[in-house]
Amino acid sequence: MIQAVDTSVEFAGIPLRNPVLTASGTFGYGTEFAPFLDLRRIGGFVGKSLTLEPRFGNPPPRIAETPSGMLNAISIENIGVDAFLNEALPALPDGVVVIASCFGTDPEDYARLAQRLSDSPRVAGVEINASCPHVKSGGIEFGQDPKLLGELVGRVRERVSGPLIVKLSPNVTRIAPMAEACQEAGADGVTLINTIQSMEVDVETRRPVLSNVLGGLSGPAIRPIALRMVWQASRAVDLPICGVGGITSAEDAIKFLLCGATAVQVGTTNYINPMAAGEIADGILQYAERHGVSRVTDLIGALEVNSPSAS
Amino acid sequence: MIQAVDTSVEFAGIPLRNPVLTASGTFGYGTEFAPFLDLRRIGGFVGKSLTLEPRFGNPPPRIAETPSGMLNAISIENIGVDAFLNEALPALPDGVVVIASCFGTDPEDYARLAQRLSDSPRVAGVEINASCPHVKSGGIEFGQDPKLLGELVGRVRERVSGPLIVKLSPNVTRIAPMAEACQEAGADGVTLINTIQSMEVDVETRRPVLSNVLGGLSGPAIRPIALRMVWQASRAVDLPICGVGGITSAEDAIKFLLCGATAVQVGTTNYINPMAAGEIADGILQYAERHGVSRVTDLIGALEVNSPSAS
Amino acid sequence: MTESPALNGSPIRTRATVIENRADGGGGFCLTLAVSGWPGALPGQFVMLSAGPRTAVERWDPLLPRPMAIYRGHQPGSAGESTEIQVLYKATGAGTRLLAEALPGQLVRVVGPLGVGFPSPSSGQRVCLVGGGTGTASLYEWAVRCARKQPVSVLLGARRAQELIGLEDFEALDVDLRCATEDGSLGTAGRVTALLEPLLADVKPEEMSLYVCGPTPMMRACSERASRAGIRCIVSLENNMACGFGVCLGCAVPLTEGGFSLVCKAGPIYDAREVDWAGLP
Amino acid sequence: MTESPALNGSPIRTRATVIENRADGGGGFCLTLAVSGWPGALPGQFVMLSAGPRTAVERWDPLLPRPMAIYRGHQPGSAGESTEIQVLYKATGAGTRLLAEALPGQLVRVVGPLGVGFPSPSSGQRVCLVGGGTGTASLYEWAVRCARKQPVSVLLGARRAQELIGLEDFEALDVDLRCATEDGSLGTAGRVTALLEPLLADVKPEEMSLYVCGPTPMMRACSERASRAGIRCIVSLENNMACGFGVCLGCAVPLTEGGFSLVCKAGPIYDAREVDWAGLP
Ligand SMILES: Cc1cc2nc3c(=O)[nH]c(=O)nc-3n(C[C@H](O)[C@H](O)[C@H](O)COP(=O)(O)OP(=O)(O)OC[C@H]3O[C@@H](n4cnc5c(N)ncnc54)[C@H](O)[C@@H]3O)c2cc1C
Ligand SMILES: Cc1cc2nc3c(=O)[nH]c(=O)nc-3n(C[C@H](O)[C@H](O)[C@H](O)COP(=O)(O)OP(=O)(O)OC[C@H]3O[C@@H](n4cnc5c(N)ncnc54)[C@H](O)[C@@H]3O)c2cc1C
Ligand SMILES: Cc1cc2nc3c(=O)[nH]c(=O)nc-3n(C[C@H](O)[C@H](O)[C@H](O)COP(=O)(O)O)c2cc1C
Ligand SMILES: Cc1cc2nc3c(=O)[nH]c(=O)nc-3n(C[C@H](O)[C@H](O)[C@H](O)COP(=O)(O)O)c2cc1C
Ligand code: FES
Ligand code: FES
Repeated sequence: MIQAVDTSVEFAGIPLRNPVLTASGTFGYGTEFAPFLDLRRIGGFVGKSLTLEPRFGNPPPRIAETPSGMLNAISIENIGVDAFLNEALPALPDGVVVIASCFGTDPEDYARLAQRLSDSPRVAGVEINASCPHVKSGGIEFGQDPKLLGELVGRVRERVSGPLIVKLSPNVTRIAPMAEACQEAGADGVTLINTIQSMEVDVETRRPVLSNVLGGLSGPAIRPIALRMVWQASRAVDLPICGVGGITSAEDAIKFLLCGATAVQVGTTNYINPMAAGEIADGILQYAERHGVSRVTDLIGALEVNSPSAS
Repeated sequence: MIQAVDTSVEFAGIPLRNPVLTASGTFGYGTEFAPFLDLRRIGGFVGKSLTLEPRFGNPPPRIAETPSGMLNAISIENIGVDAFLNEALPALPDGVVVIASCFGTDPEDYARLAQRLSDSPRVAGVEINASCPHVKSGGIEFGQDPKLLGELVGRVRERVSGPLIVKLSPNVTRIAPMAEACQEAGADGVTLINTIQSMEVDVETRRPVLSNVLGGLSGPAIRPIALRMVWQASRAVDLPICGVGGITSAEDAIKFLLCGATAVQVGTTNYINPMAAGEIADGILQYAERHGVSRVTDLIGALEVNSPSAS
Repeated sequence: MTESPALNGSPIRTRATVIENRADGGGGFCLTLAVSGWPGALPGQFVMLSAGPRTAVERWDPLLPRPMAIYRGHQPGSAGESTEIQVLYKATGAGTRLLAEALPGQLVRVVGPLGVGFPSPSSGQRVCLVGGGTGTASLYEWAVRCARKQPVSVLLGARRAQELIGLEDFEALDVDLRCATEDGSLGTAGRVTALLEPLLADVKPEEMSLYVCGPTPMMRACSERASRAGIRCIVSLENNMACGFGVCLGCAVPLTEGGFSLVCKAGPIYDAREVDWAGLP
Repeated sequence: MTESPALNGSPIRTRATVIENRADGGGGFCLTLAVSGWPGALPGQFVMLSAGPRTAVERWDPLLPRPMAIYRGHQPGSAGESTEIQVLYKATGAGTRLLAEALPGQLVRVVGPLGVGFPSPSSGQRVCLVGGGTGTASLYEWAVRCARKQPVSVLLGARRAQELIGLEDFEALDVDLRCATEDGSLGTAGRVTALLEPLLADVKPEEMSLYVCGPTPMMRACSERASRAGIRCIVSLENNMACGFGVCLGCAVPLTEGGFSLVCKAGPIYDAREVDWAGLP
């Protein structure tokens, strides 16, 4: 007789039925996936990053394909916090865990936005996007300097009592000080990684492929980088970590758990297979059954490393 | 009548018959490619990074495959400067341009090594590897701090009168200050990028795939990141730049030239197709013919960008 | 963005079996797929197809699926049976060249139907469909539907005769068919837009609806010409897409009224006046 | 690292045409390739094969070629003609599962022959070849050569009868053939190392040479057993490789005398005593 596996985890104080979330900007406002996936099959989802006012993005082309990856320079196009609270959230079925993502150009923006979102009973937690690599001001500046990031998180923390998660940028020399700054400033969890600043060129037109010139790289290509950063962050802080970057399968997700992530987010893969997040959740269960793991939490940080001095 | 294309470029004071070099650590000491490629078809090659003494690397496994990429943690295994000067160099046919790569754990190591190499009439230039991401000490520390890097380059510059190139690490928040530090310290050129620190995990054994835990990511997966950094560096400094990272075809190489590189290096692709560098050199010529470009140097930095404010 | 009839059904995500993948000799291919659970589609809708057939293991290069108009296969399948749908494509870039290698029996990933259908012309109007290159694929089923009710002119353009995709199918319809090839190998020598001139010569705005699908410069040209004649012009846009169902925001088209619209969701069908053509690459 | 005869010829890099890719029913495949300009090879040498057949466009996932022993095809081709070479493999991971899909007429990339050949036994010695799993592929041609001159025992092991690759070919040779399967479905039930015991029972060191290729634990076990009997034991290692010709340094094996050796260049053939077995993963 196979013993039932307990797939639940708690991330940043948010109880999840399984560790599979979907990543901001890759899952719309949730309802877009209704034809493909029962949202209650996954741990929850993170909505597209919101700003206080609705916001348009960059002119086309906004996306490009690269080897095992894609570039995007959407630039936080979103419906704004009001439409999110009044229209997007009520359209979701009960029992779906929603994490709201915030973006701003100064700490006060972030704090006001996070407070409004956090006050909604339908929002399980707030994720601060301090790491968008292709918005001209905001985001990345906070995401590349531990001192600025700490101040930003501190400001938001003062106004938000519910779960507060900070999404980190991979475009840094060292990820550990960034995670530490979040921990010291009172965050409940960190999510990493956002996209990696990149570029693609069309040799026929001799122009950048993206109208914005620079974009963010996502997809399987970046997974080894994301995995490394999650491992480094998990050794630096006690905060729970949500691992993102190139996850396509249950095995990929498990790699992140083993490296210390409490939960994971599926991003670009949602575009290719809108049922992927559900399949990954199922696959983690099957892996646990196959390997006699009774609680998915037993996988977290369970990587065996011979030479713990390596870093 | 097709007018002959002038494919020659000058990189860091080194005249090259075409802009295609091969990257350190991916081309051995040159002779290994004799069965596959006439080394005089390409601009030249950069040898495996050398240390003052011969050096062994990490235990196996040292490599792993990832989506459109590979990880390595070889750790500067090399035959040492003496064997290089006395055995490897003399084994090469005349007319092959050789750039020697140096690695050390302190500036004095680098300086002594660079001087010995630079003194050899067979060495066209010296490339300082200040960016190996998986050697426990040395390399990357210099490569992640502009002040340390500037000091290192300055020390080497004092002892080396010939062409001095610095290879930069991509594992930094901003690449421009690194390139600027090299320029101020008197380097003749910069090469970028080295591999990106990464990790891969085996979910069956629940262990890191590499004995060293961390390794460096190379191959097509990283090309969009390399391209972005070359573009950023080329806007920051006047030094000639050599672009490396995921180049598999002439079109890829041309992307780097358009973004401001004077020359390129082919790395991981040499493993998959040992004739690749020659084919890429030929392909650049064909592109130039097809597009009526009479000098390959006309492609350097020729990217047309609408919004030069983007960065 | 145009007022469009409601979806026949909700999109599905499935693996479809290749029934046939026929080269037409001019670089074009007609791919027939068996799709189980196919909900049917409206003329103008599209599917996202994996870049090539499925292999023994997932390969992430190329990564993204490709949007392809549904050429045929607008009827929903009967329960338990699989429906055949067809797409026409030209082997040009990575995705379509890999797709051209798909063999009968292999699987491709399909998400669809996506987007909205063409809005109806007013009754009694002449319907003029203008197709350039692979854009022609979007128009065939719409030609079939319109021809049941009103007079239809179809203007097709390509570089050379062999590249006129789907030509025989249009020939079999009861429509006024005119072709233009740039090399003059079939029909009028020149661009398809030249065929438009005589039709627009002395038509009154309320007498005609124009539907255009093809390369952006051609759609822009048709749009301008129609605008001068005061004729309603409907276009089907082909922006780059990653998801096809409104979540990546990659397919945005700038609008004349400001802001953007998602081609995969509000489109791909637009009234040409809504589109800020200057903002399209 | 062993003293080995010189290469027949310099390695080449080419695209080879798939002639046949035959499944043996047990997960194993025999791939026959036509290679033009093939310089011939020594028993024990290998090729680097692309992970799957060539597609219309290069796909960089999976990225690296796979090392595969040359099963047959040790003669150089005559000028202008292409030579057939064969490899045996099991469809397990990404590369071999993609290779299993290769159809006749498709192309695979080949670099080879690479590495060194097996060193000769002393004349008059019994030659004992021990193959486990796909390791058997490295030994066949060596068995053929040795059997011409001296007594040969071949011990083959696999999990079950169907997984004993190349069995019929070995059966056709004039050798003392013994098999072991873990499930007992053919020959002795158990591991191939158990077959070694009776052969080593009262053999004198100078009377036998042992050649072993298979999973690392099996080679290690044979090596220990041979060492106790004082018998020379030659192994063919299967480290991960990126290039196959000595430039990536990825395939290093630690040596008992300290330092590393490149399996693709100094190997894959080693005297078992040279190898620091504790340092192998
Ligand atoms: C709604 C819609 C319907 C379409 N219907 C058809 C059809 O019926 N037949 C057909 O042949 N083509 C159609 N296209 C265009 C088709 O998606 C591209 O021709 C095809 O993607 C070319 O891709 P490739 O993989 O060969 O080229 P690649 O160069 O490999 O493409 C690289 C990337 O650019 C995108 N891309 C390249 N060209 C186009 C293009 N013209 N439009 C949109 N994206 C592009 C690809 O989707 C991919 O993401 C349609 C596009 C859209 C948006
Ligand atoms: C000299 C030599 C000769 C070989 N001869 C044969 C042969 O004749 N038949 C055969 O079936 N296999 C042989 N192998 C092993 C063969 O290369 C692997 O079985 C094969 O690479 C499995 O790869 P995969 O792509 O299916 O697995 P994947 O899991 O996709 O492989 C991932 C990576 O690991 C490497 N790898 C995985 N398993 C092995 C292994 N056992 N040994 C070395 N590298 C591995 C792959 O090359 C690849 O780089 C040989 C290996 C070497 C070094
Ligand atoms: C088109 C696109 C839009 C994105 N938008 C956002 C966003 O609004 N906010 C955010 O925090 N991350 C955003 N991301 C980043 C993803 O959430 C994720 O961190 C990243 O894509 C890496 O994961 P992946 O490789 O699984 O896609 C976006 C990614 C893509 C591809
Ligand atoms: C196996 C391996 C070994 C390498 N060794 C060195 C080295 O010794 N010195 C160095 O400067 N770079 C080394 N590199 C980095 C390459 O020179 C190059 O910068 C990097 O691989 C990116 O280029 P690519 O994507 O074309 O491979 C090595 C790369 C690989 C894959
Ligand atoms: S293609 Fe993704 S939103 Fe339209
Ligand atoms: S496989 Fe590259 S050195 Fe041996």
